[in-house]
Amino acid sequence: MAIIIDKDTKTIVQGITGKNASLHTKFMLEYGTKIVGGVTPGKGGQVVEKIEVYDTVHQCLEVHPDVAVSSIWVPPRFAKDAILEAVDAGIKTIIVITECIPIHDMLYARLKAKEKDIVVIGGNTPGVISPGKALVGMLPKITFKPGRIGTVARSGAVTYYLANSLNLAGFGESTSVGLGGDPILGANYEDILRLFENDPETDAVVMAGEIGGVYEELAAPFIEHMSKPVIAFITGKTAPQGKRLGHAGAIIEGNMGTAHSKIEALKKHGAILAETLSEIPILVKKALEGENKGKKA
Amino acid sequence: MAIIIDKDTKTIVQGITGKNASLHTKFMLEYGTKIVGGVTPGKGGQVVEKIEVYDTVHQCLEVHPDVAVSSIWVPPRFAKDAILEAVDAGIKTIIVITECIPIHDMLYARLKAKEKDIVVIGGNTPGVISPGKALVGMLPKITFKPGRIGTVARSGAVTYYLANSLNLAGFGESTSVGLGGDPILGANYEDILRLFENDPETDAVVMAGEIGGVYEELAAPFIEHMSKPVIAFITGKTAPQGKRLGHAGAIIEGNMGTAHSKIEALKKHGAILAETLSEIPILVKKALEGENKGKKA
Amino acid sequence: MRLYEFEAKKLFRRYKIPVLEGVIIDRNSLNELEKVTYPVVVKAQTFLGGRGKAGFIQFASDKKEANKAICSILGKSHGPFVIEKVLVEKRIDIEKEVYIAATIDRLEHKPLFMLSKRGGMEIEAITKHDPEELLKYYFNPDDIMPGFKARIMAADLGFTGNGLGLVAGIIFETYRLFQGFDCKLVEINPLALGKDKNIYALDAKVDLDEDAMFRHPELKEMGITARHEVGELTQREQTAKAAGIPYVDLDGNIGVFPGGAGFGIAAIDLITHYQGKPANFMDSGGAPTQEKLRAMLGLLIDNPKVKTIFGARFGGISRCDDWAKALVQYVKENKPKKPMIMRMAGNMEKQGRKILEQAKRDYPELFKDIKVYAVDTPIEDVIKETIRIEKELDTE
Amino acid sequence: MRLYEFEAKKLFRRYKIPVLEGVIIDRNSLNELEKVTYPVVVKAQTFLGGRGKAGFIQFASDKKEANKAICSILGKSHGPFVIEKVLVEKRIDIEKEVYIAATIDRLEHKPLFMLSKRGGMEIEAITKHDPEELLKYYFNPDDIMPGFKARIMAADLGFTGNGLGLVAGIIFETYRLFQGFDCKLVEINPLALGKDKNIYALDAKVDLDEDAMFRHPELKEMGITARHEVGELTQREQTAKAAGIPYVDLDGNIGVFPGGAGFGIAAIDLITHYQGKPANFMDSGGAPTQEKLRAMLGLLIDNPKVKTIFGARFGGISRCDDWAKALVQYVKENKPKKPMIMRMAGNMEKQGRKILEQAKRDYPELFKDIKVYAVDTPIEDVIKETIRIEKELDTE
Repeated sequence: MAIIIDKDTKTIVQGITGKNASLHTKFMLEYGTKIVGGVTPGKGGQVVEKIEVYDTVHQCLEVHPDVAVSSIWVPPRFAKDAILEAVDAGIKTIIVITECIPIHDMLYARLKAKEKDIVVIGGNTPGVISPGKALVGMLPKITFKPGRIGTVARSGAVTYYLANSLNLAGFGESTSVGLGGDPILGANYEDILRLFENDPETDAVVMAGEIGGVYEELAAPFIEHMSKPVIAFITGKTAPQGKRLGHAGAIIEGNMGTAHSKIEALKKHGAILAETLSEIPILVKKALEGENKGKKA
Repeated sequence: MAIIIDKDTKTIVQGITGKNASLHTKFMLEYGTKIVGGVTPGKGGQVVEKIEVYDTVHQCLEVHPDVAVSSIWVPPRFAKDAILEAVDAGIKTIIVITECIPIHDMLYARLKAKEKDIVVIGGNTPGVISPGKALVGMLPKITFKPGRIGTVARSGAVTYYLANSLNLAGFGESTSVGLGGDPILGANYEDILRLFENDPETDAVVMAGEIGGVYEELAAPFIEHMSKPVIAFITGKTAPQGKRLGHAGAIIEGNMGTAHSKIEALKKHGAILAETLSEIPILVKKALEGENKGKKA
Repeated sequence: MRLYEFEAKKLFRRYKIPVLEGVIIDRNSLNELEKVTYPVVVKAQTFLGGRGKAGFIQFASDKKEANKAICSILGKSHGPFVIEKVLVEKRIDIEKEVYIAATIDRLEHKPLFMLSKRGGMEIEAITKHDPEELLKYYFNPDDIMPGFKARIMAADLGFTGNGLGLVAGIIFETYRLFQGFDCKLVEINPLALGKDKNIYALDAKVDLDEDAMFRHPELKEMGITARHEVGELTQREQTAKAAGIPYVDLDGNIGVFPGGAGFGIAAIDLITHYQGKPANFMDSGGAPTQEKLRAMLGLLIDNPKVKTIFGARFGGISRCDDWAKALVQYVKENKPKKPMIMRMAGNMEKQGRKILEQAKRDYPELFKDIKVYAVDTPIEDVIKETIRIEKELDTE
Repeated sequence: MRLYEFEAKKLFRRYKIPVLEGVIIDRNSLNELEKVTYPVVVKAQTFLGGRGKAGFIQFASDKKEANKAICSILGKSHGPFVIEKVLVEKRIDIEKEVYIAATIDRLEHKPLFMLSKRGGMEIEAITKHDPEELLKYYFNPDDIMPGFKARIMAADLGFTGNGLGLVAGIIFETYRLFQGFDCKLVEINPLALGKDKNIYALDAKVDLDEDAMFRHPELKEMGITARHEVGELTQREQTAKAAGIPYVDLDGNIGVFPGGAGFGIAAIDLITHYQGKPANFMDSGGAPTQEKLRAMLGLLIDNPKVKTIFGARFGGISRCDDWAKALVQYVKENKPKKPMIMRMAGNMEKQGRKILEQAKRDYPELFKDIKVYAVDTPIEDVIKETIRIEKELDTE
């Protein structure tokens, strides 16, 4: 069982009749993802790529009660409501492709999901792939190969390059997770690291972070408690640092948010830092050989 | 230990600087009620009847952390906020004297209280008295005498006449509770019947109800499970029945709300019905002598 | 506070709940008929349901018919109400009628949205015989209705395609209106799908929370003001209303001067029980002013049907001394001739009794037929005494 | 989206958060000074803090002084910003200054209200040395702030009597503004108690959520529109902004034509790591149009500093075929002379590669310096190749 999605995981597509959503529904189906229904209000009864469209998530679940994952592709102004609909329907994992979701909307939606122990990934995530098994989102399948390395990153393209770099060196991925690029995210690094730590099909984890936000720093302490090696790659070292408006940000976040602060926090708690993409598979190899970590499976 | 308030129960008065509140603070203190503080925003530092006034409930509770009861005397538009303030401060019983609280306000405030297992009595309650021990509200002390009969009613004056009728026949009250006259109430008959049932100082309960609302009908089934006799007095038998607007009311409440429906429901579940006030003590006496109910204490 | 259909529809327009074009017409504005396009529906404006069955909803296909319909309705009585206004609306062809309502479930203490796939006249049958056909959706107080819930409801009503979004929007806005104006009820029956594929709220029932009116000054701007909802008022009831006193004329001869509404109701029951005939219901409200108390007494003294007066004051938030002062002042000024049998007990009783005793000493003649018992006389003895005196007067 | 103080204060007025009278003055509106009553404070309008220390807040007791102050501020640079406007406000005598702010705690994922009893200039010292002096109050998203919480906060700030209600009201309204306009930050520092016993928001910092602007058309009505916040723009940055492309000029000579922002940042790091010099940062956004892609290329080709171009497209939501079409179209139309070293992989790659191969066959001359590697070439080899070519050109 891969984390989050596996070959038998039943999924639905909210906003399936949109241009991107219908194209990627095709790709996902081709990859083998078990899409059982789509939802677009007012378009119930239509068919997209042979998949039945419903007016509401609830109607879809009446026919397919065992849906475990929904992906959300609706325009940003409808994202909050679409997430709440999936939460209300009790779908246990919600993967939010939609980008630029208003911050207050996302804070509310993620809280409602947390209250019901529902995992929300994104917004603005490229998606999640368990290579050779299933793909939810718009990750390009060509980049990913089955294997035993878990990856987690915020940026879509960086997710692809991570996997690409691993693949070129002969590794493959157990699951690759895009956390998403929006300022407020559902799941964060720690949530995904925890899943990989407990996943018998994962030997090591590569995490990529970037300047801005606090998610990398927040996850760092958990790495100490992991039995598996974590190789980290942080970008934005050469980017100019923006200035904060007012004092509130500094009060809450202190010195977090720079590439430097992230690298320091990760190093301090035992992550192995990579300088370049090509260095990543080298460090993974070393970690798996040199140390006795991650040999459980 | 009397129910709700006893001689050592520490209470506060929200809205203490108002005309009615300050007068009745005097009466309550004279009766022996342990009032330890008052609250009126912006009037912190003043003194009413030798009682210190605070700006917020929280400030008062910093000085008197063991407050168990608050009574609310603020104008109706501030009642919701005052109740929420007491709830937030964790006061376990809130007695709402204020009348004409907007329905939506009260629905919200009572839900927030319920979530924290806080008892709200009222709004528009005359208060609660455990004769000879303590009085919270504006019940006239002369009407009540210590004894072993619990009373519960919606209307203030009916509460007084119940007790008066009992007293003239030689009975007294363990506690008399006014549920309040507002359309939405915090505690209802069942809540109070339950307290009396578990109260070793109460032998029998007199409940008075009136036309309108559904609280009497809702409480009726509980009476079956009580070991103590319940004597009920329902008014409004001769009042003309109003007509409902629309169908929603009939759908939800069916035929509840008339004096007849209340009397039928109460009879059905074992309450003893009194026709007049003077009949009440006669029926109480009979019930206590004739049956072996309520002899626990 | 119940609204007339045309008033409720003003609120609907504010929330973009679609209603038909229409004009409101009374005796003085029959010329408004010039503005309408036929066919039309002529609807009596009244607070009661069952207008259709009573003949108060009529169709007209031209001006002549409309005029006839209006004249056959205006001035008629519907229950206790005299119909003063009709609403004349465009008539449309209907494909489907459903029922929606937002209200408060007092059993659950929660806001509730209700739907029925069968609306219009059928709702009555459903209420009585198939209540399980009604769909219920509970909300937590203060929770906003999520958009998806509105869509679920629209789907549950059987709408699809374009209609799904339209009806979901109406459900959403109906709930916003319900919350935004502190409503006890917003009922749309029927909500109709026209043959033109548009959706219309054909009727509108709104009941506002009187106690929340302070929050909605905009109602006044919209011409919606407080009203008496129980039918035509007697002269005395109008006087009472102007003085802010809840008062209802009954058929008897014993004037009832009670404290709050709760004992007001009990007193009528008890007087009836002891074979007396109460002349009125009245409510002093909490802590009435002396002015109000005097006005209350005036209503009874000035009523020629009233022979004796039964009074009761149990001072809680109301004070006995205020009550006594008002009584004395009234008697001094108006020198009433009717016997008053009363009882006074409770807060500030001692002070009140002093005032009464002083007055009895100063004006023995004025107070000779006024008895004010104390807490040790059962209230029912006072009632029986009142009835006895009334019967004596009756046989004189 | 950060607002200027004078814009933020427009929002404050909307929520009745008290601010001082003032006028906004630029080079063309010095005559506005006629409207003010002295003494005044002259404040540069800029997006950065630390205005006081930088001399951009000046006092003036008459028109002459005010003129002098304004002239000494307008046109000056504050960090990357050129000061174009000043706000001239009445000066008041201050008894006490506090700090209040509503913001989002991204660690806790919750809205947060913060207070400090010591406001104004002292807040910096508190932030650094006594952060425990800051009081924090968390809220659940979408929860309205209860009135009593606002009063607790006002009391915690040390206000009593009349001031308690005033400050509680300001806290309440600040939070309403924070929620109502989708703010990331509303900071008032200082919130001042004047010697006149009134309370004033002397400064105003508001940061809006760009992604929620669709909900707030009223901002435009208030004259508040989108702006670039990172300082004065270069000519090219202005062109990019007009085309909706996030773009920053850097100091190097390798043009970077990446996909999204995430890899854009990584690319700059990697070029720097391999001793190359990136000429820019750029972000295509998700699923860019062909038009946008061509505009992106144009920004690099037209930049004389750029010698070679590094490009990367990993098709996710963006499609390789769209990317290839845009590239071919641009090259055909503009016949660029600069070498382009690129890599294309991902969704619709096969289709994209076909388009490129066809173009190479049709226009071999135009495409001779354009290499587009595939997924089997590590991206860093493409970067290294770009740097190698750039170095060759450099030494020619």
